[in-house]
Amino acid sequence: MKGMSVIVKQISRLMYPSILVLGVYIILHGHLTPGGGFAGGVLIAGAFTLLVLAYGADEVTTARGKWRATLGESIGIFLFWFIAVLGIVQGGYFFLNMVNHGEPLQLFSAGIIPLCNIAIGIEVSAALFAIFITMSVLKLGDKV
Amino acid sequence: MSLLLYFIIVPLGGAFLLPIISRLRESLSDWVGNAITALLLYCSVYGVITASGKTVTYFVGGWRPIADIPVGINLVMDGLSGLMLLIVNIVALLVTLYSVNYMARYTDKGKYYTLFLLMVAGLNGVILSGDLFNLFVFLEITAIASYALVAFGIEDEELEASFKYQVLGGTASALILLGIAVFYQTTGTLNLADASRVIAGIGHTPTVLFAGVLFMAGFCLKAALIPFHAWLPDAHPAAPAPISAMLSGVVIKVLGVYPLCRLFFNVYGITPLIQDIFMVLGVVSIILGVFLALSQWDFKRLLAYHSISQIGYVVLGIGLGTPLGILGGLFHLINHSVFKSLLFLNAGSVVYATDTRELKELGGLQRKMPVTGATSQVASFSIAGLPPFNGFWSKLIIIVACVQAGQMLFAVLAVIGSILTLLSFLKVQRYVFFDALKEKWKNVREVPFLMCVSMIVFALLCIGMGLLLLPQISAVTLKPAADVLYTGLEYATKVLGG
Amino acid sequence: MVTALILLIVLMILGAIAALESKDLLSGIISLGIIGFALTVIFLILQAPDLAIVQIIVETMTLVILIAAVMKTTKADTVETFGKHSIFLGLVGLVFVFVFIWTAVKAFQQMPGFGSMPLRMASEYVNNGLALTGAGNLVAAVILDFRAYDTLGEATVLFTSVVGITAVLRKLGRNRV
Amino acid sequence: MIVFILAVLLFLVGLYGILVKRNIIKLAIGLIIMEYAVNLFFVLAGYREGGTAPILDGDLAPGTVFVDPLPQALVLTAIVIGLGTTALLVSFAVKIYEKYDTFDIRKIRKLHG
Repeated sequence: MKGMSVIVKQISRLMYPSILVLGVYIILHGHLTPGGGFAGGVLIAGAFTLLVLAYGADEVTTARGKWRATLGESIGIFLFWFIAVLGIVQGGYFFLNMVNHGEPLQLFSAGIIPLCNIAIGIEVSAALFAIFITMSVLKLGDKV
Repeated sequence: MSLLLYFIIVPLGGAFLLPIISRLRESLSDWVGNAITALLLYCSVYGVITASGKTVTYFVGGWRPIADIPVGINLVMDGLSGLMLLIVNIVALLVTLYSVNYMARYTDKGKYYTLFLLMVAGLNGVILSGDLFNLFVFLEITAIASYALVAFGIEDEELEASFKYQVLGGTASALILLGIAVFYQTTGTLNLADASRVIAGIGHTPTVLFAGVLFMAGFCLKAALIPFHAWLPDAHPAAPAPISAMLSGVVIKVLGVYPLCRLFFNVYGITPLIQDIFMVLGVVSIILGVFLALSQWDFKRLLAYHSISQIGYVVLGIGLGTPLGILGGLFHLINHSVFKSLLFLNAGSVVYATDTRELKELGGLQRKMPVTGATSQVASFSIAGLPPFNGFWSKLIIIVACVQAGQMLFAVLAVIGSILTLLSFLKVQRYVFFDALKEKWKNVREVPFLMCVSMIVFALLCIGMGLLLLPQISAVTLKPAADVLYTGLEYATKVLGG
Repeated sequence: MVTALILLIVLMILGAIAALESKDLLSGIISLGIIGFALTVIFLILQAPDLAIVQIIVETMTLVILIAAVMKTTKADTVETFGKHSIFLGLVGLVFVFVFIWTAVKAFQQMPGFGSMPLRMASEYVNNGLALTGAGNLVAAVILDFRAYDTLGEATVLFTSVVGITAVLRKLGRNRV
Repeated sequence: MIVFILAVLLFLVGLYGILVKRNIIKLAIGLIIMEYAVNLFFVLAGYREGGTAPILDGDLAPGTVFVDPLPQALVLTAIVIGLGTTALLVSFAVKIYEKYDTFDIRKIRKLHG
């Protein structure tokens, strides 16, 4: 995959952090406003994808990206699983909302819900990035 | 920690970590896969023995019903779930054992075991779920994992079969989901036990029945009953042998027959009309399935058509609605899981040794592959219903139940189906294992040790499972399962109490 | 509001027919986009902002995936052939559609009408959701607390399909012996 | 009631695509349309007369009617599942094209019967 022109590179370098911040914001406020781990995760994946599209990737970076995506995906979903299992240890129920609910309608409230959103955000962003990178490296022989 | 949770947590956790583990060292995935399925088998045996027909309900997240209306998701383990869990996990363990050598021919074993564990987790989730939408979610996990597994060899034929499977499977899922939407709009609840109460209150209104029709179409498509069978004869033969064994052995039953029984016996309440639909679908599948099988010359494709035919017996038995009929149907369900898995593993061994599935090209393998040959004879006699193998007992019970219920025509058709099955398997035995040994199979050798072990255990199960009918053993396995269906609407009280 | 809804759904149906009948795959996919974005607007009208956000993102992803697939391969549709069978099958199909719609009309007449659905399972969520979970967004409260187990399943589905995609798009399926 | 009928009609259009079309991408489009129809049906079922979005932000007038959050949660799950199935289906389609050089399912029929 080749990169794109200098203008595209510059613009995507400027856009990249803001998309990332927006994604993180949506994930962290998932229990208060519309959106959540899934919507934010897709945005973050979009930010990574933008960067790869603009700068291009050789075989080594692609392989590394694939491995990182797999790793991120596994870790994200494992965290979600782990939060669920922690409920059993804490109070005897799978997926028990065991953390203190805190002050309603504040950023740090609602117990495990924001934590779950973060875990889902990691999983989804890595998963979509994995889909992108796997499908983009596919070469259809010489038929393109 | 409740026993029920192990069935979901353990395979899911294993599957989430396997991509990392297998990257470190590929051979570890064999160990992890087998250890997890072994643990699950232990749990299900333990569960069946200790539960002894009681109904255990587990409220996920601690969300107990508020004002008697469930707000969260609950898991339910009763006699029927116990029996299904037992058979799923037996087949899963033996199949992973078989996979150790068989899948060495394919690349990327780590992904294979990941998908396999996800499939098993999905099956267990469907069986344990007490919530309609949750059942759908786990059904999708199993379905997606099996789409990918069917095409695991990524050859032309496998991709094509899997694509067909995906399109029809996706249609089935859409029908089921639309059914859930209509169902929710009418009853206002997704919990099966709660819905059962609501329906008892409002009766079978046209809306409820419309949802029922959608469920019937969707789940029949998943169970591959004729006329919804188009995907099965492609998908099951194309998959790697262990996956064929899982698909034919347990997946079509857990995704198709089990939800049908749950919904129509425990939630809707069985009526003569629904029984008639079950029985007619069953008989048509028996007869047409076996006729289609007779004309096949591809080993695995022939077995796939027999799966349709044998599922027909299960649905016919359950559809009779009498205690004996339900017992026979469920008994045939688990018997079929055992002997059909074994037959697909036999076919896999033949393919492993010779690389062909064409019956006409094979011949005389009995002397070269004694274990495969002997076990396949056991399985063939079982599926054909010869005494004293397990298939004989369950078919006998179903036929007797038909006669008792006054359905003479169905009884006769079931007998005819059984005879045709025998003919078809005599053909298989003759062309594959007997006849003269062909020149090119001079150097064929028996398959590796672990594959033999797996097949021998299955064969022993085929011979021994008649013992399940002994009163003491039946009291903890078959009887509670049949009671769950026969007592029908008492499900709601058993699950939610009061 | 109902009029607006009806118009949008009719637009979706027309878009669906266009997507299926267009001779060029790319324009078919674009028509599919129309349906997806109309659905987003409907979600907004029906007071489902969470869904609108996710739908618009997923719609974009779906279009990107489909367009990428078509650009890598071919845009030409396959030629449909009509034989003697087609007329017969068409008639059977028409009868089926008629019966289906008729059953649906019969069924929906008995159903609670649009906008007046009884709450049973959900009444607790609406009345005490904030007190029970501490989350202001009740949809988040449902997916990550009351029904978090479903969401684990959902995340697993995504995980499964990614593993499936990487498995199917391997270079080599079998070790050559 | 008319909106529900229209949603079912949309579902039938998708089903028509599955049954009649012979192009792999068109089949995928048919499946996606069915999915949309089901999601639409769910959200229509969850709407309540005069309801607002189920998001509390502190200063709501008492007696506010909320729409049902449960169907919305279910549709959220269903959309993600749909994305997963679609991505898998499309990767199959691309792989099949790589092997057979066509999207026509009549031409890729190696399987008999």
